[in-house]
Amino acid sequence: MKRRPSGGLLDRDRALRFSWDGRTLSGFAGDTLASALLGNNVSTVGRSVAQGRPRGVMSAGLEEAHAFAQIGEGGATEPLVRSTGVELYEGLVARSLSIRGVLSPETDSGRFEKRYAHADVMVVGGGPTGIAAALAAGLQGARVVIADEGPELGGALLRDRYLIDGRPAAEWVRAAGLMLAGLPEVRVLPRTTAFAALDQNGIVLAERVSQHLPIADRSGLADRRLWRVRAKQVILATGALERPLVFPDNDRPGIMLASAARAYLHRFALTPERIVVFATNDDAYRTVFDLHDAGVVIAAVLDARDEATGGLPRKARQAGFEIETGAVVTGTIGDQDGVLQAVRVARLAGGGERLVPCDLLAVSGGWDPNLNLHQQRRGATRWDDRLATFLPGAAVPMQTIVGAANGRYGLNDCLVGGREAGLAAAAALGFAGTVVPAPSAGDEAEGEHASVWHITAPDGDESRSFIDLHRDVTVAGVTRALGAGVRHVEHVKRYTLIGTGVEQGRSAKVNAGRAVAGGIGLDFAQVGVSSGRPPAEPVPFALLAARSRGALFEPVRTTPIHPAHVALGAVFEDAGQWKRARYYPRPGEGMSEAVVRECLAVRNGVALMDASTLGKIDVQGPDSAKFLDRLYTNRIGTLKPGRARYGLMCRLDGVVFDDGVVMRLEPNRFFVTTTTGNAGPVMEWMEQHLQTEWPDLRVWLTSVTEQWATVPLVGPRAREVLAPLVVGMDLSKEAFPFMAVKDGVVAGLPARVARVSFSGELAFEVSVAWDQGLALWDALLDAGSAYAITPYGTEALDVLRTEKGYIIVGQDTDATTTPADAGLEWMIAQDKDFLGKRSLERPAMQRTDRKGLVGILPDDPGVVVPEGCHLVADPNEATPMTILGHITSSFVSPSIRRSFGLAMVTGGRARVGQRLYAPMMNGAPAVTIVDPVFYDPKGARRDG
Amino acid sequence: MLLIRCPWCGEREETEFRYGGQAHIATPRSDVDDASWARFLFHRDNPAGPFAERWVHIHGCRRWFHIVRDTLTHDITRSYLPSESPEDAG
Amino acid sequence: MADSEGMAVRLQSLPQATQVGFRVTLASQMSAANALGIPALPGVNRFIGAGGLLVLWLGPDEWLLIAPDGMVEWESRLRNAIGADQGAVVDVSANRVGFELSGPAARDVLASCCALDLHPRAFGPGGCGQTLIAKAQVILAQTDLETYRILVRPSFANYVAAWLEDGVAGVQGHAKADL
Amino acid sequence: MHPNEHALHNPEFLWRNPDPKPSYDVVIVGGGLHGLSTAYHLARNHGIKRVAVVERGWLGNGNAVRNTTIIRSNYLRDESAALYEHCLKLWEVWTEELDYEILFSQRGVLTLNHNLHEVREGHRGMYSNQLNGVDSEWLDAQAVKEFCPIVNTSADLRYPVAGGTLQRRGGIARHDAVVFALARAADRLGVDLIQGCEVTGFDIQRGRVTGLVTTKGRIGAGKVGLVGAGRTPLLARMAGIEVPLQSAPLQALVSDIVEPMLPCVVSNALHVYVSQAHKGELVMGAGRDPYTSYAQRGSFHILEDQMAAALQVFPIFGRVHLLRTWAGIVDVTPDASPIVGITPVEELYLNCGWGTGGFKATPGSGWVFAHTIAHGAPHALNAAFSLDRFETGALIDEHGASVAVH
Repeated sequence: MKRRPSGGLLDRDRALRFSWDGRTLSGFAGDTLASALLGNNVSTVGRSVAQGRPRGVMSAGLEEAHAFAQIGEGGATEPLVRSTGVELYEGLVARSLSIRGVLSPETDSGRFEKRYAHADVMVVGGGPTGIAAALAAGLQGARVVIADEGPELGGALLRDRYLIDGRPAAEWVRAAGLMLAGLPEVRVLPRTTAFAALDQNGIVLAERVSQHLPIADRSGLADRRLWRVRAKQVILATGALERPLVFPDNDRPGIMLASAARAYLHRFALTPERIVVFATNDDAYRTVFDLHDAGVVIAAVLDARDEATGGLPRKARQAGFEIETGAVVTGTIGDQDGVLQAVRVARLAGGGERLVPCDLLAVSGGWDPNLNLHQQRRGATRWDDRLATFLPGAAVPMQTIVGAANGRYGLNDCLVGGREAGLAAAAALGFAGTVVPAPSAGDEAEGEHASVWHITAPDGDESRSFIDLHRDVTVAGVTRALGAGVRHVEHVKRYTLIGTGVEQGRSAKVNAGRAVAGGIGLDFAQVGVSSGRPPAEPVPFALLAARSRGALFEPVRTTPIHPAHVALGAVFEDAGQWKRARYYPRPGEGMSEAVVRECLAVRNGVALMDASTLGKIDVQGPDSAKFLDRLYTNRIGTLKPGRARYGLMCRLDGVVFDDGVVMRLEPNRFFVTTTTGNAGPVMEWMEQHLQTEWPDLRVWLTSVTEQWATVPLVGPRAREVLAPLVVGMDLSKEAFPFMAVKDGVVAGLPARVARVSFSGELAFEVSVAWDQGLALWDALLDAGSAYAITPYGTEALDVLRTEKGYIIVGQDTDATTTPADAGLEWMIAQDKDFLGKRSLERPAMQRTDRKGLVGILPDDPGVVVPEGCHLVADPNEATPMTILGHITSSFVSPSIRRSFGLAMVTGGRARVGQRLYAPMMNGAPAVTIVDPVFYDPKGARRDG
Repeated sequence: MLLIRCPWCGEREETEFRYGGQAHIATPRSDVDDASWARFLFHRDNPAGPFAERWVHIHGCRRWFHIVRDTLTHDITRSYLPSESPEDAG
Repeated sequence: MADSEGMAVRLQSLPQATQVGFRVTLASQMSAANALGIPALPGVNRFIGAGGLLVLWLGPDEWLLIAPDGMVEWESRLRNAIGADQGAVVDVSANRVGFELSGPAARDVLASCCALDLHPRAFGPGGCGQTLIAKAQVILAQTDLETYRILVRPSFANYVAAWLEDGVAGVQGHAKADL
Repeated sequence: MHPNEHALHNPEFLWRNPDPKPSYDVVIVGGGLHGLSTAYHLARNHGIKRVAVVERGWLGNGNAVRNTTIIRSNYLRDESAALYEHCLKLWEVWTEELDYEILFSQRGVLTLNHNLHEVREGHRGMYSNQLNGVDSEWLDAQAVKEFCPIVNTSADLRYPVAGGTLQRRGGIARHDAVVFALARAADRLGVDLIQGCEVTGFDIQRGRVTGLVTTKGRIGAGKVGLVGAGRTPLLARMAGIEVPLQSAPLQALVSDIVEPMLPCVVSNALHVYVSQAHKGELVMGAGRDPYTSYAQRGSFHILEDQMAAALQVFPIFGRVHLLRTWAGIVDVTPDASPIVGITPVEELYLNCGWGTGGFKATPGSGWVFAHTIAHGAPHALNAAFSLDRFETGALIDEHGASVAVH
């Protein structure tokens, strides 16, 4: 095509250079990549997927099936972008592409943003219908969002010559745009595509924020922005898409949709020299008028209908155009590059062909309402014979479909329909009363659309008659599928790959359905088309992730003592979202040395750790004890104020859910702890039962996990370290026995001190206000310096508790473990009910061959058998072997100076004394099953 | 992506809530037989159509409540308190 | 902490405050209000500021009192007013930290990470609610036309601040580009 | 391979489209992959000639078209490992047996672990697999990088890759080709594939099923196998059987076509489940929505979270386009393991509850179910997967191994 010296919606003062397959070309501001290529006489923009045939630009918009390019450079390289939607910018780098995109491993600095918005009325589509709707609703005072994929509002009015209220439509668009801009509650979003329709009128938009700007001007700006709109009412003014026709060699560069030819003329000032227009409906006649007026030779006007009696054909005849009704294109001729040179024309009724030379063939197979968003909500469609397309059935609740999207193609219908929809949507929300202008246009009487979609190949070879232009699927391909026995369009799709391209077969769907219907002699209305699913337009992964990258991806939760851990050189582990100190290596130490040192400090001296991540719940109310008795497997109600008890909880199915310490502060007030990972779930579990099962109980819960920072001070010297820091608190074992809890002052800080121990050693667990945690830590470290106080991490804790045979829920237990399996049958109260108790009575829970917790001692005391290893009786058995259990915790114990661990094995403690094997790829170390308490079995050390 | 009306806080995005399964399941006495207990633990209506279910506004007021949601369309027709029955809720 | 003075929006940390959470039955709500010196406890999605105190609705039987730092006596005052059988009172002063986001673009910043409808027709000064900023639960209260208070658990504070700062950067980037 | 090449492999003939006969020895309700596989194995392994599959929609309109096509057998529980390993062994011979290019490609399935707990569980699964005869090996972060260079193994990640377990025999197959292959094979063995035929009721005489009421009339049946995936509870209820299933949306998505670069990678902690199809598109599974639904769409935030997580592991995917998303209805049991076996109604059999993991089970599911129907009793491989386990409490809980159970 050639660029005309003037005209179009181009800024001729801004010439832009861009690169295409390494060649430097130029266009104007206002061009798309597609129009710029056409303006540079690049007619072949890629090769087809399967057959490698040359392909050109066939549309000016969403219908595009050929012109996909890879654009951008470095980390911003984006594969498979539709050239008809890419606005040209200075320095654009683009490459042709037919099959696969190539990704860049470089870092992408593009900023993809997300924004939430709320609207009374969301208008999708900024053509005449959408503008009229947004204006009507906006003038009533409703909060309106209107989005359109183009760089400016106008839609079809930008490509067609219409009059509104007797004036050029562009004037109305401009005036309406100004009015919309003046309404404070209206948000106009150009360059914005609505790509997903969610439940309850959630509409998701993709806005191209800076992609049209030269790279240098994008600094600080988002590349794209994801809008999550919640709308009370949705108006779908999404227009209609023009459909190609199927005939031999219908895929050449130079064959274009009829409306696209007008768009290239009016928006981009591009014209061919000789055009053939091949119509099946009245709208295509606009192409005849407009291109003729632009000086293009109208080589032929073919109309597949037997007669063309609508307003536009009549006008065309009056203007002297020769219209050949009942005439069709039966083939095309290309030059050595495959680019269109001439078309073969014949009468449908039969007779000879003639050749008509031309450099553009404009085709219109009719129009399909763009109903993707409607279909995403599973809105129904119905076949309409008169328009030969699918129209929407009933709209989904709180939505309206208007204008061309509803099969009302006339401009006046669009303006009236849009305005009425806008008023109705506003009125439904209580906005009414303002007088809203009622624009009008004179619609031509429209003739029926032809049902013709396919011109049979004169030579019977249907392998060049393309239905899906992107996927290279032909009539022959569909025929072959039907011959194989497939009937359903979804099977045809899968057999042929129709509709699976980047454009999701948008322009191919209806013709594919008709091919199937024709092939098996069914009514097309019953065959249907495959449904629309999100996204309506492809969107980059990065847009959906938006800002949830890097530091914003997930919270990093730390305790108030975290800076101290960092200063001590701690190695951290992730515990859910928390960072916990795993161990504190000193110079030259690896993990094992550090852990040994930390363990020995606990056993022989004094040590401290940060236990602030434990979940904490304040339980108050007269029924608190009754409530906790129903939750925990063991008895809580008998606990005396000032005392604490280890507690265990089951799920309803009897599986161990969580454990922790329950402290009774006052007769009607408890303080319970949970594991770090279950802080939220336990709180929810408690609230759920209070609210839904036992609303009669007077109990109130407050999550205080981050009200309290907790530091256990542990080891035989702990009492000595703590003593100088407390005021009026007798720390002796008589006055402050094991499992007692007292409120008081530690290091000048209001504190709660509990004598609970997860290591078997003397321990004072000190809790202070969260923001005072670091002060407490420093004070304890300071006070303990004379005793070589040692910070220890979760790894040492794991060794210490394993030495005592204490389980960690989720490590030594899994989703099948009952309290008895975990060796905690003593915690099951027989004289009360609790959540999960009934499940424990089921036959499978009572079997004696269930897995139970045991200790293991490897034969070789220097070998730590890895956690997760499975145990068998016969290491030489062929696979699949008879698995008896697995090792859940496994370490070297500095206290008993050998490797040891815990395991879950069938039969549990009945196997004590047995020798089992842990087969791995490189051997099968033997272990002996023992009682799971390895250290201080009598509990003699807990009082120091 | 549901928009759910919390009976207290009003309409909020689904991400603020947690699903709690079918509503109005009575906990049986603990002396029922294994079959009845299994039904309570594991069997839930799974209708294609209106379904009374529990949600909790976990990131809001933390209250449990019920809604009636059509599992075919995701349309939500009622939102009501646990103390109410699906019939008497407006 | 981004302190973007002079720009369309400003984010700052709030000083420490006494915070007391209380749950109270219908029977004792008037006593609680009396103790606080307000005519009634604030209703759904609202808060009341009076005499240096803020009282925020958190749920149908749950409120949060925010008082100047050090006024720990509010815990026992409220407990006495409510009565042990009619509710619970818990000192949660350390359980949340506060931010203030202010300026003409404050609502835009929140729209980048919070799905709540903050339009004056839907929210506005005196409004409060518990909601999400990105994946973190917060209490959000609008104190005047362009000012929001955000209360968050301390372990989520950095994360929430990062999201808000990122929202500020977005707003400022676009504002600069418009110049 | 060329992106369109496989379309050219499709054979000239797939299946007949017969009208239903008045009666069959066995009628399989549900023409998804498991139904087709069952019918195929009934005819092939057990010589039952008069078999029909009735399908309310079109063949394969179930898990077949809504999954990530990942095939692996590295399940934690012994019962599961045995069943899925049986499946994998069948996959390994199916291309030949079915005489159809189903593009089964053993490119490996890598399961990433991101913290100590996951590493422990990863090891547990690996050792269990090895003893069960399922290939599994441990890759540390460096080896992960070598196996799949586009994985981000930087320590700066919020949840850095600590390592992973690799099942080299795992891989993918082309889902549509499997539907065509099975349907053709069943058709060749005389199975009647009856599409557009919805079951509206059962004839049950004295506790024994004798036929079906369908939209194409009554069909007599000596035995009936229910393989209705997410619709099973509705079907079973017509026969008076309560099945503990919840039907929930499982979302998946496909990207545009990019150069090949990927084996199959799973990250449970991040809910990433990705493979690359033969054409070149990335196929990803997202998390399951928690609520009951038949709407065939899930919640958008699941996709957003999925993408954010995917870009943690694969930053190179940032500008790949999301082309199409969908949500299948998955039937999930309380223990995330299937139910395959007898029911309280005589000669009525049940195969359901594959949840998010059904595609990979296609061969073995049909194999054991056909055995169960033919013998009136389960095979040793599916004996544990009984309906009555929910009453006894003998669950086969796979949650322990896999958070996002696919």
